[in-house]
Amino acid sequence: MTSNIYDFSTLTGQIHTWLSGLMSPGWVTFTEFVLVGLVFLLAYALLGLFLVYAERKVCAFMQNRVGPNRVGKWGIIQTIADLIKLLLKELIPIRKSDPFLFNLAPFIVIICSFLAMAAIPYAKGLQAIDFNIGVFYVMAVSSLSVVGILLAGWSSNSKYSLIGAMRSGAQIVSYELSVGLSLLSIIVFAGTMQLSGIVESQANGWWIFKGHIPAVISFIIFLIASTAEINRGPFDLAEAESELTAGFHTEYSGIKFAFFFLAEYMNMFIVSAIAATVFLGGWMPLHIGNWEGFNQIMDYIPSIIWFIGKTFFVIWVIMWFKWTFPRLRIDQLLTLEWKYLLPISLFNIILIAFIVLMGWHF
Amino acid sequence: MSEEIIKDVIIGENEEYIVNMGPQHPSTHGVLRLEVCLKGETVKYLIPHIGYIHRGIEKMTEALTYPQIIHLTDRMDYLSAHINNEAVCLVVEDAMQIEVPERVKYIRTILDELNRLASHQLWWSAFGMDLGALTTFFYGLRDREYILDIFEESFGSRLLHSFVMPGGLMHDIHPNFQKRTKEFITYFRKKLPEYDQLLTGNVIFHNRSKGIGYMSKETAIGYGVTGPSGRGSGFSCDIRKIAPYGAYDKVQFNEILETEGDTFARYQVRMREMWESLNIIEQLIDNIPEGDYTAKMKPIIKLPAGEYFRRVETARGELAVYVVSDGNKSPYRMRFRTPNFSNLFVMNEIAKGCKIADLIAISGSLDLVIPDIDR
Amino acid sequence: MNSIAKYLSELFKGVSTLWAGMRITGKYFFSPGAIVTQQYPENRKTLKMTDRFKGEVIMPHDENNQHACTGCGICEMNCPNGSIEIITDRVPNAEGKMERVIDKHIYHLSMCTFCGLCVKTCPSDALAFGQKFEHAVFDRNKLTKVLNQPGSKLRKEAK
Amino acid sequence: MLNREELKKIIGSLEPDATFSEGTQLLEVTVPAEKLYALAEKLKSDSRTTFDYMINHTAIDFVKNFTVVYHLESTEMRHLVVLKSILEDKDNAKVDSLSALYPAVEYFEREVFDLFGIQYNNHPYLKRFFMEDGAGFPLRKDYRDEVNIIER
Amino acid sequence: MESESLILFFIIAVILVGGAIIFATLIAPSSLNPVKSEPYECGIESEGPAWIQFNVGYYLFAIIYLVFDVETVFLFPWGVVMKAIGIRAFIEIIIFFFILGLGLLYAWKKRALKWV
Repeated sequence: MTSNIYDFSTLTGQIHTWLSGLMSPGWVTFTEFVLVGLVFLLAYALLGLFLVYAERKVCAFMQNRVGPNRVGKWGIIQTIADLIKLLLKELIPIRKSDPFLFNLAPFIVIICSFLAMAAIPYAKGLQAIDFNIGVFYVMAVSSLSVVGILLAGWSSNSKYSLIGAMRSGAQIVSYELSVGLSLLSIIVFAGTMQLSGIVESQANGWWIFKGHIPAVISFIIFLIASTAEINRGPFDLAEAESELTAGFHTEYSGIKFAFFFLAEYMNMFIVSAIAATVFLGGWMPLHIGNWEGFNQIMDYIPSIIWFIGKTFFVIWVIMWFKWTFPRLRIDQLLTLEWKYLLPISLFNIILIAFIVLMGWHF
Repeated sequence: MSEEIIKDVIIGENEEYIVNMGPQHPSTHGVLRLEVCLKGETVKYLIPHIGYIHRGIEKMTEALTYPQIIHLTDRMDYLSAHINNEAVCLVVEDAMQIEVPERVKYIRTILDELNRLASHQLWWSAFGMDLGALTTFFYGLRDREYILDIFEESFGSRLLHSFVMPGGLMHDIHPNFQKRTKEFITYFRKKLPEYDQLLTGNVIFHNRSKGIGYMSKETAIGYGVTGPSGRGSGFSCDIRKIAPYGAYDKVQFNEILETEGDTFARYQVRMREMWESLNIIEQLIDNIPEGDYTAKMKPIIKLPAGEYFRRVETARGELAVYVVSDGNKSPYRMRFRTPNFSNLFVMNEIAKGCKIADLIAISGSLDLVIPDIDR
Repeated sequence: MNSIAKYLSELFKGVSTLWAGMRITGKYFFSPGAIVTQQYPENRKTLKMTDRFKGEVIMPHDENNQHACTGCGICEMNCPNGSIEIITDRVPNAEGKMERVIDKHIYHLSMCTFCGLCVKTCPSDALAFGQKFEHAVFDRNKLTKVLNQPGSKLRKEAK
Repeated sequence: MLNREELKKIIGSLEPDATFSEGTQLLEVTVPAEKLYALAEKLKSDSRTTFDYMINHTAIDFVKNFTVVYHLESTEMRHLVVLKSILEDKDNAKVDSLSALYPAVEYFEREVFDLFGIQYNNHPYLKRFFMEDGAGFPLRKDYRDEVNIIER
Repeated sequence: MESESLILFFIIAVILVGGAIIFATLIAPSSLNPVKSEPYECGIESEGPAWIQFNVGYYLFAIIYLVFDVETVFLFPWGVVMKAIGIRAFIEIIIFFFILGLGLLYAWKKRALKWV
């Protein structure tokens, strides 16, 4: 089995013992809370900034460009410069808007992505909250962000925003189904909803390999549906640039806009992390059958690297989608879901159930 | 629930939603304002409002000499600047009955086609972007750069090159012109299939463009929709065939016609025209005759009194120049019948009942250049 | 059954066309050699404009600080935008006759549309196009230029 | 494609009041303003002429009168005709709108109204196009604008 | 950590957003004018209210979604125990899906899935 050299639980355990030696149990819990909070806050902000940078570079390379290259080496701190600029921008209140909902909306989208971040197993022993219904929880929380988008569009008293928000609503409620069903297919394989449990069940092979073709199909469906759920191209109808200028966040300026932007990228990270965890083995290294030497070498790569590598691969694929395809129209978007993805995923689950029943998976 | 019942259930059936698209909108390619009445997401009707960059070119011409007018026409359809210039030249040459040298005709025709290619490339880029395929923009512009470099080498300017003069050209083409044009043809022949793979074949693109914005042949003729937009409806309106000018009567080429009349047909016409333009250039580029680059002209050009009318095919359709001269060195009245002016107003007719997203696709497929409408 | 077959074939056809598009962008992603962007301010040294490039109108002076402009005013007349103004002077020449020379050949770059009519129609080829294209300034008045250098004279053709 | 003489004959039979100009580049037909619509309708529907495509419509201010000009083409037979009508009363210039025959002409007429101030009867939406209300009619020869037009 | 610690994440998120907005209001310039606070409509003053009743097409999908999503929620516990129960669970799910599929087919045939 996998080696334990990079087990983060030993590290966290050591910190816990060290803290316990210093103060009373109540304070220990408090300090740990603060520490975890700080770590996540930092990770969240840095990841968001990095993802924006990565997106700009990826699309630049796909379009025969260089991308940002002025601020810092290879433009690496470009996004930080952008963040400072956004912080310094005026926050414009919109006439006749609903100020309470208008200001609430960025909170909701950020809270949703933050809550989802909590349940993802980043590495062996590195997971903030290990729910026994982890998959379910992440799905539920991440789909809540539509409320934020709807509020943003509705409250800004702009016609473009409202159209964008309504589109986003119709889109997310539809694609939520396919996301759920495609994740369900792996739950049937793994027999658990706990994210760490799903990762453990892939110790001897990732589900996308073990699960035969149905797993591949549900992986593709998950990719498509989750791309739609996070409002990214080709499903970015909510902010369809050429039609609605900026869709639901047309009226937001400065840092409030930045939060919608950040939330979009963090949602992309979250769905990619879920895809990596559920289909691609999470932090489990790549093992091939009985190649002992190969498996040994793979084990020496730290689990967090595995996780990040897989996640970024999925992120890259999602970016690849965005920079290749034209945008769908709202009715085609719904047709795709209800007439293609949903029936296929229903059929796929029966297939998987049959495979599991016959014990054909490894 | 049958379809009728669902219709009854529709709340807000009478709710009309007036949305202004433009003048500051990413998809109108300039300062065009479309007042769109929506029901849900369906367009009920739309009213185009123009005039945001009306510069009164027709009035200005009344105070300028003919060579000076030529460089004004650049600013109408700036994407087919050379063809616009040529239109005025042809009128002047017609009126003064000047026979321009063969070499000039050949070069003008090559430049026409290069300009058409550059224009279609930019249209392809922008059309892809209208539909949300953002990468097309960069590929199209990347390839357009080749043509612009050729232009820059010969004329010294990239977009608005007042290269033609009544009776000929400003100066001879650059010695590298033929070589670089041939290089471009081989290069672009390789890139065009990529365009097809990226956008033309794409299933999302098909769904977004097929059957959208249907324009019948009668509508096209009635509204005077010419150029690739009209030919997408089967309206045979290619001036290069009807009234050949330049060296068009010396080359073999087909008038591209599609009969479907939808956005995809208009798209296909332009894509096929790019191939056809490459063919035309290829036929001419090696056969440019030697000779003078301009005919003998008097220093001051005065048209004999009378009325002159000449049509050329720009990248967007039929540009007609109508000159009323009273024998002076500037025209008494000059009228430009620009293609986009007619092409725009068919939009209300063909966009009724489609979605907002389709409206963008339709306006993209008509390939509007706003300064050409406003003049 | 037929409709199911159609459904499936449509599905596969759709996916394959999507894949064709992704191949193109993927190919360019992995070929950084295809990058066409010019690094403009950095490549100023190597950036070479073509010799016909219409950057601005200049009046070439030779090593003796002489130009060819006779001050005939044809360029001023031909300019569609009125961006050329010529101020002439009358000075006696060697033989004692009054002769027209330019005092100032004023060129408003801000109004110029680079149509090339002045250069084309100049009977003595006194004007030319320069290659400089970085004209941005903060003060519009700086765009009004005097083309003849101070102290310059009309070049006398060798007879 | 009919040649000039044939067209002349047909148009002469359709509209006896029509006069033809000599020595012009294209065939020019001048009709009184009130007969314009009837002639255009006949030209469009007559199977010998089938002028179904309106290329261009504009007006010219010949100081003493306005002349409205229509360039018509037949997409089947590819012959061209120039239809003209002279409006003597410059202050109250009126002509019938052809927009019922050619949808495109509606917008050309709006432009002419905008720039010349010629009124069109039965026009569906005669509003100014480029200019604001009260800006005058710039393409008239007597139009003066001290600010924007520099006399040369 | 316990699941109660979710409240921690909630608080962090609120602090992040709230703190940044407060910080931005402190340092960002403010030069409001009535035109600036107009809702965006491409530079034209907007006509009529933006808050209107919206097309039923959206609600119809919401209803269908509700039906299916509730069913999907039932499927998750089944997925967990599927391996353990075996053939009985499989047959049950086929019956379940048959009904679900019928529902979808019904909506499909009745064109409820058609965007109006």
